[in-house]
Amino acid sequence: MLDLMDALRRMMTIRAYEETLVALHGEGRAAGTCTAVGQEASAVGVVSALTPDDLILTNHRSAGHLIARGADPARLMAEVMGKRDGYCGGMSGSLHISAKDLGVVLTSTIVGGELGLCTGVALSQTMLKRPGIVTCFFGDGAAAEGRFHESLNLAAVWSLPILYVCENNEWQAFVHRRETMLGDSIAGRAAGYGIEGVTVDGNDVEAVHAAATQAAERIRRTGRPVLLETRSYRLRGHYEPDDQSYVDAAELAAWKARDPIPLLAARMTAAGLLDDAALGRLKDEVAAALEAAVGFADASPYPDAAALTAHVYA
Amino acid sequence: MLDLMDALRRMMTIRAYEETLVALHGEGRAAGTCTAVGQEASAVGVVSALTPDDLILTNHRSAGHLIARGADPARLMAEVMGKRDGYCGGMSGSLHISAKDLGVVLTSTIVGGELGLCTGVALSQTMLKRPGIVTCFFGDGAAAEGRFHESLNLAAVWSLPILYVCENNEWQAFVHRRETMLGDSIAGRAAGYGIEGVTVDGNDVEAVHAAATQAAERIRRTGRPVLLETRSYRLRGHYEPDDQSYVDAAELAAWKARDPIPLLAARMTAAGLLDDAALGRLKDEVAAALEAAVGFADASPYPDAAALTAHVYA
Amino acid sequence: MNEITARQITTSDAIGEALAEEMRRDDRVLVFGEGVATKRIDLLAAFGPQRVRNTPLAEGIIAGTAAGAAATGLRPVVDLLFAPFLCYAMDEIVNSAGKLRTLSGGQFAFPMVVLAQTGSGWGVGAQHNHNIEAWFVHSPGLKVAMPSTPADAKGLLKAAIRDDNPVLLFTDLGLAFAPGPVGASWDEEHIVPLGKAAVRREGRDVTLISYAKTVHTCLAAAEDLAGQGVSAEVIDLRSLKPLDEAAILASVRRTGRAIVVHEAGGPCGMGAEVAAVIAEKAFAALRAPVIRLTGPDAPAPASFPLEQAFAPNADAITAAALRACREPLPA
Amino acid sequence: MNEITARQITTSDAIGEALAEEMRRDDRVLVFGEGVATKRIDLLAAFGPQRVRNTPLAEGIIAGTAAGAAATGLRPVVDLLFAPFLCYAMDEIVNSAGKLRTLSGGQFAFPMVVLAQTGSGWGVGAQHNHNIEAWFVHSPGLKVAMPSTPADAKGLLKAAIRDDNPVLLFTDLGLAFAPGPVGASWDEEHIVPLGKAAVRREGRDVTLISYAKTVHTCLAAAEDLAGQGVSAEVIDLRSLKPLDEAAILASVRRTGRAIVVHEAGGPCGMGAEVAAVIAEKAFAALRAPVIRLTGPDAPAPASFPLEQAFAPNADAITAAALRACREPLPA
Ligand SMILES: Cc1ncc(C[n+]2csc(CCOP(=O)(O)OP(=O)(O)O)c2C)c(N)n1
Ligand SMILES: Cc1ncc(C[n+]2csc(CCOP(=O)(O)OP(=O)(O)O)c2C)c(N)n1
Ligand SMILES: [Mg+2]
Ligand SMILES: [Mg+2]
Repeated sequence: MLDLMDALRRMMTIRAYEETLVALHGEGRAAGTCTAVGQEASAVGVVSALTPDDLILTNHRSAGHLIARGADPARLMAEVMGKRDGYCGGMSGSLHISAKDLGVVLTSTIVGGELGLCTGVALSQTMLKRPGIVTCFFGDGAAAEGRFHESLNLAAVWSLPILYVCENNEWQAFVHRRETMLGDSIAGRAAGYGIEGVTVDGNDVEAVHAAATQAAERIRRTGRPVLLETRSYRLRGHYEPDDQSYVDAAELAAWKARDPIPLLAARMTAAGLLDDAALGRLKDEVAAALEAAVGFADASPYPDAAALTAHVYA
Repeated sequence: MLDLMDALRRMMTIRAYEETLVALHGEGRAAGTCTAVGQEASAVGVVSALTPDDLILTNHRSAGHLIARGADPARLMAEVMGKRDGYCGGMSGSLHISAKDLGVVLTSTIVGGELGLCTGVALSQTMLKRPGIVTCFFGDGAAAEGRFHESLNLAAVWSLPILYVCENNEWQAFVHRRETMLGDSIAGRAAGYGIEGVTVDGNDVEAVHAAATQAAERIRRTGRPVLLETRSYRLRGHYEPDDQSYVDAAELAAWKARDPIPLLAARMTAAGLLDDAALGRLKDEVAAALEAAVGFADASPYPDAAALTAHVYA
Repeated sequence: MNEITARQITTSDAIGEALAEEMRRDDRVLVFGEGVATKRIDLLAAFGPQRVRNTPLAEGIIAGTAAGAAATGLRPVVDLLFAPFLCYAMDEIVNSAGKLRTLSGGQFAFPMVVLAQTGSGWGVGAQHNHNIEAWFVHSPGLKVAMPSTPADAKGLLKAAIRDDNPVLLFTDLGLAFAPGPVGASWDEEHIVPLGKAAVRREGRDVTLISYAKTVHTCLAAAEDLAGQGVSAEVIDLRSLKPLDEAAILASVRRTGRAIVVHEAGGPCGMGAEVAAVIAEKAFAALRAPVIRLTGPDAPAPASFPLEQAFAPNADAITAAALRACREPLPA
Repeated sequence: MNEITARQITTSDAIGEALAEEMRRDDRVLVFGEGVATKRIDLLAAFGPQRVRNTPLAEGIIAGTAAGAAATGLRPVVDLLFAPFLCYAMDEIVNSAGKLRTLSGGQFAFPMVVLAQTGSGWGVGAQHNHNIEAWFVHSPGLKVAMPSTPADAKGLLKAAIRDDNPVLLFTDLGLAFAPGPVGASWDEEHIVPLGKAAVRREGRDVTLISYAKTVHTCLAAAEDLAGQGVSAEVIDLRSLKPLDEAAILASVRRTGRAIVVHEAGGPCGMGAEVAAVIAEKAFAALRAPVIRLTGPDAPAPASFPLEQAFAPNADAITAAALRACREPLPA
């Protein structure tokens, strides 16, 4: 069962974290980043369905996955600013943040990179007899790269325990998904590899959690991969700044009306699990945490020049 | 309607050509080549369904496609021997034979190469308002490369007139197709791209011709791609020499029993279109043509050293 | 071209102008890539959705489609965005466009252009910023250029589009939005031929050889050096393949000293090639070791101060030039 | 190792032995690729289908799977067959295995080996034969080796498997089935460290520097030269990255003359790197231009006589060495 209050807190934290980064960027205090505003339910719904043993691969749009997994916004922000206290010691910046301690491994900003790497991670899990499945987050655009095909086919024929999560947010940078494929289903391609494909409303955190839980359970039981497609929408631009001049206003408005955070809050209120006072307190807690995070990141030093070549070879 | 006598002659010519190369290789007179013995019906059935305006892309196992299209075995053999009178002036050898005059273009021996190039050829056909569709021959192994996915998806969304012909011969060099995918259908993957997929008995030249004719007609009408899978079997090794020690004897025997050439000859005999005398004459004609081809290839000079760098830049 | 009265435009605009002019001149020219039709909306308006296309997110098939189209009558330009993404398109660029002409005995030509950005300046890190131009210089059948000014970006792209061979045009992220003088936009004949270097500053004592961003660093160093009584010549290669060996050798034979500078890593980089050409063909004129100053052989960092420290700076170039002038050197 | 009593085995066998020995030593070592389990049936029998695997025909995911597995506890060896096929795996090798350690601040290591064959000798043409080792030397975080003997192939592969970094081991098609002396097969400690060159022949007047097939061509030329009174030293680099600069410089500082020879194309090739190192760090000792002899900057031909003419031959090396000895040269 999904802890709704916890889910709401995480979703609000993700939102606040990304909006804080946008603000910092506006002030010239942080580099531009790729936000997943509007997609928080997908990240929290999937990650909340995983166990601590499970591993996660993500991509350039990773903040939701990391925070849902318990990443500290302060260390994330420090990383985005290229500071020494970031999860990668400032060597990643915003685009390829791995946090091995949290089980978030091999983050690549090459679209499709995560798909090419997750099979090897899953192979290690099976051959080294480790518990834990592998979750690979990627976008609808990544599903057009050849690696999608190669990865799903290998995972199917080698029977690798991978939960493929295609976060279909209708956009691939500045290109609408409709321009890149016929039809609307990416999950539908799973059948071609002899594996199961599932589609879920990516803005309904409970629905995502349920679908991911079921898929993960099936993967643990069968050792076989599953492709889960979460349908959602990128409410902000590809990266900051982006005026979204190329976005259809009506489509954007329709999706804004289905913003997953108010959706969950309203549902909890209706169920008597939340009232304005509690929501207010939550907002304040989150805001305070983010303020602290900014302070931490600002205070963190930059890596020294030796870091340039410190990690090239093991 | 397929001219059965012409089809039989072409299939026998392909077989004789490849067996002649095998013999020459045995005598150390030609380099090892990839033969398509047992797959002649697929090549002749498809190519006989095309018009002179149509273009063809093929791969390392190309002799059938080339001879079906009317290539001169003598010039092919000269090319395999690296001689100046070959279709590529001896610069290809056996693995990447293009014959632009015949509409066989951009042959690549990189498995998947043909899939990556055919979309551009089809784009030229449409944008330059040329008649003629593009046929792209590739193997079951190539269907595992990412380019398969990228190519079919782009052809679907850009509506490119491509007849994709997957010649599924159950082998990918030294790996059986079963080791490389779940299930048995490559054509089944077409649905994932929103295009039509068709499977046909690749050892029945009439069935292949009918399926290819229907597919080509549909492509000309709709401008949309079709994926045709011809099911057949590689009766010889991956290349010469290859003792096939890794091949299941029963499986090989079963397919040998369905050798497309005797199959067609028997059908024609039953229909009163062929008798032993006629078959004998055909054999003699083909044998004579091949003997002449060997003489031609042997007599052809090697390119001179200047050819090394003559065509690097246009 | 009169630099005083010339318009000031950015490299990004210069590329747009080159595309527009060449597409107007030749119907066979088309451009496609991930977001090209969204970002170059002016081109879309002018030439329509057939000739200005967005694509699915798949670099391999983008490059392959370009190669296939080029060999059969079109003259495609593809934007692969950032240089590291070319890793997904190497087969199409190297094995197909670079080799199938020779393998077919000359039956096909590949008049296509691949655009990509790279270099420090945006803090995007090593998967967006990796100067791999040397890979393509090492590959047969390709041409490679990397401009240091908007005018050269425009002129080289126009030359590349008119060339019958596959050309890779890399532009420097750090220079993308720096304005520079460019001739009248209707000047369709503003062509910078592939294979011709430019002497950016004349000098007698030492030759500084570079391309892209670090040309400007060399010019700054040359200024410092002038103040210290050393006259430095600065050569901007512009084309990496074909390489203007004549320009390099003519200068080094006069100065007797050469320093090669670039942001790309050292091993088997462009600096190695230039140094080797000099060591073989201008040896008798050399009065000092040929010095290479390159980016570290390490993935490019995202962190601001590290990225600033990545490419060779003017002080390092000045110091190297002064060392070279303290001839003869001990082994 | 006593070359007289040593076993004679081929490079292909030597690789099989190295794999078997290292798989026996370390459970984490596994090998996969297109046909590996079919062709290395002895390994399959000894180590089973989990550790010896055939794969679907997809180089990208093969290399990516290796990188992902390497970062999480396994030590994979993948056979990508022929060097040009690496064009489908560049992202996984360069952007992932080469960079993700640095990008993650050292959280991951990539103990993996990529095997591939290349070079003239089989008449397979430019899509199977393309010496691209320089691309990987130019890429950060990778190591590269290319042996000239079965003994080095075995020793370098064992060292590569034990190394915690991604190593590309290229073997020369022309040498695949040439037998050579290799120590006892139970000699598990037959390791050839990455980064150490070998002096194949000592000499005073000129240094011939090469790797892979052309090392043997250099030895033949050295023999000719001896007959003409010129004493040539022959250095086999073996490792291209890390490069044994010390060995190169020590020799050239003695002989004062260097000729770099390889089959790969010239521009930005390994010869450029070696020549640049010499021109910068042994300049004072140089008594002649550093000469490069390489394969043509052209796709490798399939036709027998053309392929024979592709790689530099002994006569060309001898002639270049004699030229170098006729010092001092005019510019
Ligand atoms: C191989 C590659 N091509 C292009 C890019 C540039 N790029 C970064 S994100 C992006 C869009 C990705 O779309 P999608 O996969 O749907 O993920 P989303 O950003 O929508 O989450 C693009 C084109 C890249 N990083 N890598
Ligand atoms: C990218 C690439 N990988 C591997 C090879 C080596 N190779 C040549 S043919 C072949 C098998 C191809 O199988 P398939 O696609 O089924 O075609 P078939 O040979 O069966 O006709 C392989 C692995 C290659 N030429 N190119
Ligand atoms: Mg998306
Ligand atoms: Mg096959």
